[in-house]
Amino acid sequence: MSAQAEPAGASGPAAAVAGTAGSAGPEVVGGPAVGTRRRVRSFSLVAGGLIVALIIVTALVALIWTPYPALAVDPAGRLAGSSGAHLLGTDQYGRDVLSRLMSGARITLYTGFISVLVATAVGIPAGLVAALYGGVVGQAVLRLTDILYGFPALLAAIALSAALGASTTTAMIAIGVAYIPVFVRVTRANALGVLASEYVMAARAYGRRPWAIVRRHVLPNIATTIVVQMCLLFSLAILAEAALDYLGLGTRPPAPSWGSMLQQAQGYLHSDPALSLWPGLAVFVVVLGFSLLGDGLAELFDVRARR
Amino acid sequence: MVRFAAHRLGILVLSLVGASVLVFGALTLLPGSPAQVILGTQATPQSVHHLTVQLGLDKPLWQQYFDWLHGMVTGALGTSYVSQLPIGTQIWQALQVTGPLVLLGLVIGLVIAIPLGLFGALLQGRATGAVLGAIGQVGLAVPTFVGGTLLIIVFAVEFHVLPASGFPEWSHPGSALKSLLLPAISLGVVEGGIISRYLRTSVLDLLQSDYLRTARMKGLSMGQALRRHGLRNAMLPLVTVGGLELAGLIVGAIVVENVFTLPGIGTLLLTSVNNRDLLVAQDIVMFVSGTVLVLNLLVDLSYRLLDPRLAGRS
Amino acid sequence: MAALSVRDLSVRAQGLELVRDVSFEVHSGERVALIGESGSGKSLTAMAIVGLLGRGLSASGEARLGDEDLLGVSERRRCQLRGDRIALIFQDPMTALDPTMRIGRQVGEALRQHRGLSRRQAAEAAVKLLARVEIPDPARYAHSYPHQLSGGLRQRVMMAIAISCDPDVILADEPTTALDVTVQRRVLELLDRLVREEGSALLLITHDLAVVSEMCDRVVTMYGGRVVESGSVESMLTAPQHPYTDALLAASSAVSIDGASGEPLPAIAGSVPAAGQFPPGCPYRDRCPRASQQCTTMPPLEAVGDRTVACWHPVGREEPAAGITTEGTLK
Amino acid sequence: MSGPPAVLEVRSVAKTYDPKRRAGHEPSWALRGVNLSVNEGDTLAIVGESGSGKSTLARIVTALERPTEGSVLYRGETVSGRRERDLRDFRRRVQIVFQDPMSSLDPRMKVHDILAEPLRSLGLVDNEREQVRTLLASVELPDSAAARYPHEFSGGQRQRIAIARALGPSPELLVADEPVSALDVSVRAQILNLLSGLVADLGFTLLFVSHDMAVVRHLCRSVMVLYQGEVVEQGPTDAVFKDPRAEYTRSLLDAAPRIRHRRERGDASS
Repeated sequence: MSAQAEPAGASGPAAAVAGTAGSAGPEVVGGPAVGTRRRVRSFSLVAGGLIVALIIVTALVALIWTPYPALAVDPAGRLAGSSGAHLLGTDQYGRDVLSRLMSGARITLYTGFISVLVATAVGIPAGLVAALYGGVVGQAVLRLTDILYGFPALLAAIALSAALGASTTTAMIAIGVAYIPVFVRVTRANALGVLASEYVMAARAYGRRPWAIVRRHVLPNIATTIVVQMCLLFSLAILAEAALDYLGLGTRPPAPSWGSMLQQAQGYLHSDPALSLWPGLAVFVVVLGFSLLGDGLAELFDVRARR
Repeated sequence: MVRFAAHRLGILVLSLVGASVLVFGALTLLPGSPAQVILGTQATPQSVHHLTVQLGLDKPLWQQYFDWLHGMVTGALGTSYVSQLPIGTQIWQALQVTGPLVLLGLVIGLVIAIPLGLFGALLQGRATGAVLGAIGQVGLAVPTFVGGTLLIIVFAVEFHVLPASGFPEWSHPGSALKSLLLPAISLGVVEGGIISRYLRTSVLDLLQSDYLRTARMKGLSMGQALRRHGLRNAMLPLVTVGGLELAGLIVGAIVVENVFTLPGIGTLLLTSVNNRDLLVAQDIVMFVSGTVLVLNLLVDLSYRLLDPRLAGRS
Repeated sequence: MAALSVRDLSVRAQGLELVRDVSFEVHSGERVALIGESGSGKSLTAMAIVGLLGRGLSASGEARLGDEDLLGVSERRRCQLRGDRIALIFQDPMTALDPTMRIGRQVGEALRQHRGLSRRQAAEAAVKLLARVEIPDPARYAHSYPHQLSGGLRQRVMMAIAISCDPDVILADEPTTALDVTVQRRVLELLDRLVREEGSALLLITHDLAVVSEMCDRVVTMYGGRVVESGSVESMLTAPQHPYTDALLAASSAVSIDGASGEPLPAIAGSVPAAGQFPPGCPYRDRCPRASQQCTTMPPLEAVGDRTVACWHPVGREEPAAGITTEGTLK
Repeated sequence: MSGPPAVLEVRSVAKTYDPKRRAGHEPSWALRGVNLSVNEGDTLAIVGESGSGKSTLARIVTALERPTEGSVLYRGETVSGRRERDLRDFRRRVQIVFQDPMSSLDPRMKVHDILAEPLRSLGLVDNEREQVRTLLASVELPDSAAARYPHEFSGGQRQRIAIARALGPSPELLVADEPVSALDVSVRAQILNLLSGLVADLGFTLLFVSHDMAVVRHLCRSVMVLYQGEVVEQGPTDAVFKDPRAEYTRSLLDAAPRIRHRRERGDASS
C-alpha cells in the first residue's frame, strides 16, 4: 500500500476522543487499576444513559402531550417569567418555552438520527469494502475518502443549505455526508485488525468466504467501536444542527428547534437572559449526554476486550 | 518523504478540484436566478435578461465554472452582484477579523487544554483527575453559540467589562483585541475541551509506556522523565488531529462571529447566502475549504518530520 | 555484606497480596536466578525493588542496597540510586527505548543525570558504552533511532544503559525471552561478561532453567507470589525439594535438544491461577501431586543447610504421606 | 518417485511481498526455492528463527496465501492458485493451529460456536451438540466449556480449544504454527503430550512449525531447517541432531541453552 495519511489519529476526531486510557500494561498491573476506573466508567455510562433516556422520553411525550401547543401564540402573555402556568416562562410571542423545548427534543433526535444514518449507511459498507479488497476497488474507496476527509462538516452543511434552501433534512444529510470518511476509516481500521487476526485465518482455513467472515467475525468484533462512534457523531450532529438553526440555515421558524429558539432569544439578551438560557442549556445537556454515553460505552467495552 | 509529500500534494489537488466542483455546482443550482434576486420582484423580464447576460450567467455551465476557477487561481475574484464591492477586498478585510480570532481561540484552547489534559492524566484515579476530566468533557459539549451567549450575559450585560458585539478597526488595537476576547474564549473553550481529551489519552498511553519506565530506571524523576521523553511523544498524536481541530476552529469562528456580530468571514458568508449573493458565497466556501485542506496537508507533513519512524519512509 | 538484601517484601493491590513476604540476598559478584512461570510474581518483585511499580500497587518490606533501604528512602534519594547503583534490564527491547530520541542520547542520559557529564562528554561516553556491548560501528548507531535497530541490538543498547554508571546490582527481567535463539546466546554471553567485568551482583529473572543452569550461582523459586524454595544452582537443579521446582525441572529437562523423543512429558496439571485465585495455604497445593490435608496451612520456609524450602512434603526427604492425590485434575 | 505418494508436496515455492517486482529489480524473498514432501503419517518439523519464512510456508501449504512462484500439491493435485470455491475438499482435509491462543479464538463467540463453525462451514454438521462434546473430550476439556467465552480460559486451555477446532473436520494433515511457544513450560508439556497423543490416536499427518529445537526433537520424526527463506537442511530428526550438515543448523543447536546440572535421582516424581 502506498503512503497514506494515516498516523495515529487516522480514525478521526471522534475516534481519538473515544480512545480511552488504552492498554493497562501487564495483566497483574492492569487488574487493580480497572477497579477505580470502572467506577468512573459507570458514572459516564449511567449519567450519559440517563440523559439520553430522558431526552428520548421527552421527545415521545411531546408527540402526544405538551403543556401548551408549541406554536400557540398568546400576545397577552408575552415574555412572562416562570410561573405556575408557564414553568419556564413564555417567549416574545407568548409561546410556552417548556412546550417548545419539549417539541424541540423531537427535532434534535431526528436530526441526529438522520446524520448518523447517512454516515453509517454509506461509511460502514465502504469501510468494509476498503478493508476486504486491496485492489482497485479498495484503493478507489480510500482515495475518495481522503478527498472528502477534512472537509469541514458545518461548512458543507452551510453550502448545501444555501443551495437547496434552509431545511433540517438537507442540513442533516450534509453533516452525515461530511462524516462518512470518519466511518470509512474507523470501520476499515478496525476491520483490518480483525481480518488480520488468527481466528479469521482459521475461518478461512475451514472455508469461510470473505463476506461470511465479515458477518460472523468482523461485524460482531467492530460493533462496539462503531456504536461508540455513532454516539459521538450523534452529539456532533446535534451541535452542528443547532448551530445551523442558530444561523437561520436549518430548521425554519416557527418550528421549535433549540437553535432557532436561541437565535430568536438573542434579541432579548439584555431584558430576558433566561430566554437564551433554557435552549442553550438543553443543547448542552443533550450533547453532554451523548458524548458521556459514548465514553462510557467505550470504556465498558474496553474492559471486556481486555480480560 | 519527498514521495509522500508528492502523494499528499496530489490528494490535495484532487480534493480542491472536487470541492470546487461541489461548491460551484451546489450554489449554481440554487433556485431563483441571481439577476432576479438583484433586481427584485418588480423587474421586467427584459432587464433581468440584460443583467443575466451582463453577469455572464447565460454562458454554458462549464464555461462559467472555468471562468470562476480562473478567477480563484489568479486572485481576480470579481465584483459582488449585490454590494458592487470587489470580492477580494471584502474577503481580505473579513480575514483581518477572522484570522486573529482563530489564532486567539487556538491559544486560549491550548491554555485550557494543556493543564486539563496533562494533570487529568497524571492524577488519574484520584478525585482531582476525575474532576479535570469532567471539565474537559463539559467544555466539549458547550456549543460555541451557547457559550458565547453565556459570556455576553455575564461580561457584557451584567458586568459591562467587555463589549457584547461589534468590532472597531485594527487602528485601535486595544479595543479591537478586547472585542475579540469574548468570541475567542467561547471558541477556545470548545477547542480546549476537545484537545484536552486527546492530550489526556496520549499522556495516559505515555504513562504506560515502557520507555518512560526506562527513563525512570536511569534515575530521572517523574517530572524529568516526562519533560525529556514525554512531551514529544505525547504531542505527536495531537499533531495528527491538529489539522482537523484548526478546521473546527475556522468553522466555529463562522458561528461565533454571528453571535458577536463581528465583520469576519462568517458574517460575510451568511450575509451573502441570505442575499443570494452567489459569487461571494462560492468564493468564501471555496476559500475556507481550501484553507482547511492546505492546513491538513501541512499538519500531515509536519507529523512525518516529527516522528523519526516515519521520516525516512516514503 | 549482601549487595542487595530483600526482606519480607510484599506487593499489594486493592486487598490482593500479589507478592508476599519475599526474602533473598544477592552478594557482589553473585548471580541469582529468580524462577517461576508467568503469574508467579517475579517481575513484580523486581519492579518493587527499584520502586517502579505501576499505579495502584504498593510495596512493603525492605530492599537494602548496601546500607540503604530502597523502600524506606525518599523518592528523591531513590532516583539518585536508580540507574547509578542499581539498574534493571527490561524484557522487551522493542518498546523499552524512546522512539523519538537518538540512541546515543538515551545511553548517555544516566551519566548526565548521575555524573553530571556535559552533553559532549555523555555523547562520547555513550559511543564507548555501545562499543563495550559489542555493537558494530558504535558511532553510527549512536546517531540512529531505535526503530533502525534489530531486537538483539536494542537489547545490547539496554545493557549499555544499565552498565553506564557501574551499578552494584543489575536486575535483568527475562532479558532474552523476546530474542531468537542464536541472538539470545550472544546476548547472554555478553551479559555474563559484563557482570563479571563490573563485579556487579546479578538478579536474573527467567523461566528458562537451561539459562539458569548456564549462568547462575543460586536459584530462588517463586510460585503464587511467594518464595517456595531457594539454594545453590547445583543442589536446586540436581535435587529439587519443592514439588514445584521439581516439576518445572522435569518439564524443562524432558524437552531438550539432547533428549530422547516420543516419551510422554512430565507436565504440571492445571495452570497458574489468576492473581487472587490461588488457594489458601500452600499456593501450589491444587496442582501438587504430593498435596495433603496439611497443605491447607502455609508451610514455613525452612532452612536446611544452604537450602530453604516451604513444603510439608518435600521431594526426596520423605515419602509422600498416604492418601494424597496422585494426580491433579484439570479444571 | 517411488513408494507411497506424498500427502503434501511443495515444488520450488518462492514468495515475495515486494510489490515492485519487475525486470531488473531483485525483490526481497520471504521464501525461495523451497521443496518439500510429506508422507502419510509423518511428523515433520519446519524450524527457523524469525524472518526465516516458516510461518509464510505454513500459510502457503494451507492455501491461505499464494506462492509467487512454484506450486503446492495435495495428494498429487495442485492446490496453489486454485479458486477458493474449488478448495472445499482441501479445506476439510487440511487444518491449521496458530501460535497465539489469545488471538486465535474469536472473543465474541462461545466455545460451542467456535468448535461448530468449521463443521457448519464445510457442511459436516450431523448432531452439532454431540460433535462439539466429542471434540471437547478429545482435548480433555469438560462439556461445560462449550457455554463459555474464550477469555474465561487459561492460555493452555485456549490452545486446546484451538486444536479441537482444527480437529473438527477430521483433517488428514494438521499444520501447527508455533502452537506452544506462547505457553509456560509446564503447560507446554501438557499441549505437547496432547498433540503426540492425538497423532497416535487419530493418525493424521503433522506439519509442526517451530523455532524451538528441543520441542522439535521431542515431537517430530523429520525436520527441515529454514534460514532466510531457504532450506538449509532436511532429514530425519535423529540424523540432523546428531550430525548437522549445515553450518546454520549447527549454530542453532549450539546456541540452545542446556541444563548442565544432571539430576542425582532418575525421574521426576510426577
